[in-house]
Amino acid sequence: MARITAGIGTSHVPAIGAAIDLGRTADDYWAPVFAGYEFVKAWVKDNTPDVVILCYNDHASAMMLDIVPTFAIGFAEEFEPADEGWGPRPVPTVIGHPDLAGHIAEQLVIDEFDITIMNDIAVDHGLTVPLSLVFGQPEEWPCKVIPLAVNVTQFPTPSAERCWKLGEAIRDAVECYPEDIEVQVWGTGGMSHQLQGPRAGLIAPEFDNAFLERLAAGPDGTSELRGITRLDFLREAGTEGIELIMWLIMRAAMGPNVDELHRFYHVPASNTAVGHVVMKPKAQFRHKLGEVEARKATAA
Amino acid sequence: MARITAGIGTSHVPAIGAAIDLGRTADDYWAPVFAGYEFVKAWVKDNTPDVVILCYNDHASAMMLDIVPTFAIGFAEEFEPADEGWGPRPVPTVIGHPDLAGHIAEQLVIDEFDITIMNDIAVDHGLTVPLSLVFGQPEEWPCKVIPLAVNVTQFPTPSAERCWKLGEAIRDAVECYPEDIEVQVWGTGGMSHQLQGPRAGLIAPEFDNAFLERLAAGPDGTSELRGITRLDFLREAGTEGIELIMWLIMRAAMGPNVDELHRFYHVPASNTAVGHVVMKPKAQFRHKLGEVEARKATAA
Amino acid sequence: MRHRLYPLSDLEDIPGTTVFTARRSRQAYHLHKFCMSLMEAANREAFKADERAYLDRFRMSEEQKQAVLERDFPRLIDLGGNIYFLVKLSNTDGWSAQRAVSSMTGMTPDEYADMMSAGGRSPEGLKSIREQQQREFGGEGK
Amino acid sequence: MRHRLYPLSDLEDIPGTTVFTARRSRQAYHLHKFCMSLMEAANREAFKADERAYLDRFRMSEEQKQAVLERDFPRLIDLGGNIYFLVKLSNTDGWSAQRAVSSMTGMTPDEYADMMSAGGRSPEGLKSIREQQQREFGGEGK
Ligand SMILES: [Fe+3]
Ligand SMILES: [Fe+3]
Repeated sequence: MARITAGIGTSHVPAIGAAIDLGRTADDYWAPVFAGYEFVKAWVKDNTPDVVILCYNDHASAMMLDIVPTFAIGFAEEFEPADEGWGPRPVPTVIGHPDLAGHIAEQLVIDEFDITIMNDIAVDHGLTVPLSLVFGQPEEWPCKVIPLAVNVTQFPTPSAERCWKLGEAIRDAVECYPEDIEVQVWGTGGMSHQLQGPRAGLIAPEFDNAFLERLAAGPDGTSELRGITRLDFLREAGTEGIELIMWLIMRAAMGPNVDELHRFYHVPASNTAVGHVVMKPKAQFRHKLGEVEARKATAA
Repeated sequence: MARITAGIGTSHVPAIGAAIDLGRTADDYWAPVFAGYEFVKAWVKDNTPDVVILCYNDHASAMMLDIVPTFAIGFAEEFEPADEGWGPRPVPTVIGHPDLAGHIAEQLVIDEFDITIMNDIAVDHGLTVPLSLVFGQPEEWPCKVIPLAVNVTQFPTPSAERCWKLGEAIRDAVECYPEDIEVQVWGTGGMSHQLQGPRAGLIAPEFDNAFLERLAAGPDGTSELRGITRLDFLREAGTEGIELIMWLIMRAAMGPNVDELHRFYHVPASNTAVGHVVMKPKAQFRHKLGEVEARKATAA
Repeated sequence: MRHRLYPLSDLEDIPGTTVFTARRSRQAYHLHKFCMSLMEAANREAFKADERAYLDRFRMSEEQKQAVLERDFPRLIDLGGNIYFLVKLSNTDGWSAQRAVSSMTGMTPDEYADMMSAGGRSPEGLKSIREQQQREFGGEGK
Repeated sequence: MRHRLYPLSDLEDIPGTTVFTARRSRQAYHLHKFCMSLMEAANREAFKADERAYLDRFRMSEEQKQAVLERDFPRLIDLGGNIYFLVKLSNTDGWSAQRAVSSMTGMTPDEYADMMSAGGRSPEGLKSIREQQQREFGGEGK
């Protein structure tokens, strides 16, 4: 059976991608950002999964105009990097895993998520910058990637609680996939930032660090995160800080408790506070049946 | 406040559209089909709503290839008839109601439906044939239409129960729209038919008539409909008979009890059994608060 | 994970019926891209002018192309196709949906039309492959 | 209908902040269609060659066109625009995202860059228009 072996959370600032692509990672401005990713780059060498389920948001590159899905899963064999107005990033084509993606989509619909399947999407910096941060600049990405795009822009976006439940359902779906493969779930975007209006440039280190702290905690900490409203995110962490809901999908997919292997926080990269975590599901005797029953009861 | 004033269920067989467009409604083959719609054509003259929320499925005309949404709501100002391979049907452009559509989309996401918004879709026979059956051949359609497209084709399709809950949520959403307008909800597709393989031509009058009977009943009857699985629909009513789940959205939007004004059943039209109902929410003292609380409890 | 109401493999248990799953949809993606291209009059003309050359614009399998050229709908369903896409092809040919559908049944269009006018095909005995087999083997499995 | 955790109108209570609602998205649909067209190199060339003529291909309002010509990002946000679309324009101009964003703050690009390097803009006092007004009027509202 497939297993979820780790979770990664990271910002996906486009300027970070540009710094990598233009060879500026050692610049004074950028060196402290990239220092925070040395751990994961070394760690992932021994922990390369077969597939990454990469939760990100499309930034009006492939969706948001004619089609605005709440949750969309990428079901193609390959995904080309998007041209966001300066030409596509010089990174490898992203190779999908249609079989697992189809399985997950099926399980999610059975679990009453109204998923949209995308058979043809270009993937923008929200997806490719995290890959670059973790895997560097290889000829080919070392694993398959299933894009899972979340609407964080057009209101109303899905709630923190809905994203949490989606993460739980993804875990259940992966764990009943018959092949013996290792799967990581990544949550990207954030941390606090606002890219519009007179309040642009907002950075909220207190909010961000409390978020990271609770993310690493057990159910007490995470239940507080699930209660953050859309309005809270906007007020406290900026209009684009709400991207952090994607970290909750990742976190929920880890199960109730985690071991945090790495945490990093830095201000700024361009307009944004940068956050990054690596975590593993805590080894535990999972009272699996009881847990599933409990969740079933709330699913009506 | 807006009000849901009536519901219409009807098959949307493409050959019925062709019979109308080619002036063949009086042919021996077609006359008995159109006789079943005389009631609604007269009734609607005094009961034209401001807006129809028209639940249908796209037949690989605007969706299903690159994008497969479970539930998609049309958010454009206008929707052109699709060219399904023989040129577009000669019917008026469908005029949307973006304001109400946006309101409904917002309410549905808050109610944990993962809706996809479509800003640009061509509408196929699934949507235009019901309009022709009810309104005839006017220069312009006499009301606005919000397309609500449901995936009934690529497995897994949403369950009957999920469609029921969607209908309830649509009712709640309409009832808190601040403008004083009349809204009808239509559910289209079905009844029993199968368009593929050696079993094609399947017609199940027993299943169909039991469905119609329970649809007109109160919660006892409708709860049986909510329990029909995807597998049941396919086995009993054919691969395309599952389109009947869209009637459940309409029915749920009526509230617990209805007055059935008209019922019609006929075999065949082309490959399909034709069904048609007109119903109104039953006048009642709605224990509104209690009802909302009860539903909230199950929504976790 | 919610309780499953039936094993997913039961979807394969319906006689003469192919369920259009995510996997089949992937298998037929380029075939279906061809079908949807026929929603434009100019493409229909190009297809009619030289079917083979038009098909070669798409990344379909050779088998899928052959089945299109032969209008072999049962084969197209086998190769992942779904009827809602495939009728774009039969519509382009000016076929009625009834004729396209009848071509999968082993009946002539007239025989099929007569069956439909007489009330269609009854589902009795056509609901389950397992049940059919049990009947065939004299119900020993009881 | 589920319990509402706050009145939707509270979304308008955040200082200097415009929430991108379904209604705004509709208002800016054709503006955004223009923005997304800049994701192709050939369109960027055509736009640069004759901005006005290129804009006239789109069903945008005259105000939206003027604001594009003037690169007036605050106005574009007012007219329904969302930054994720609008950066397609600033990217076409070769602007960094930081420069595009800073243009909405009333600061020069350098002032804004310095603020960010010093830790960014604190949210304190910028969370609620109502609170700001209460403070301004001496907290009599207590
Ligand atoms: Fe982002
Ligand atoms: Fe249909």
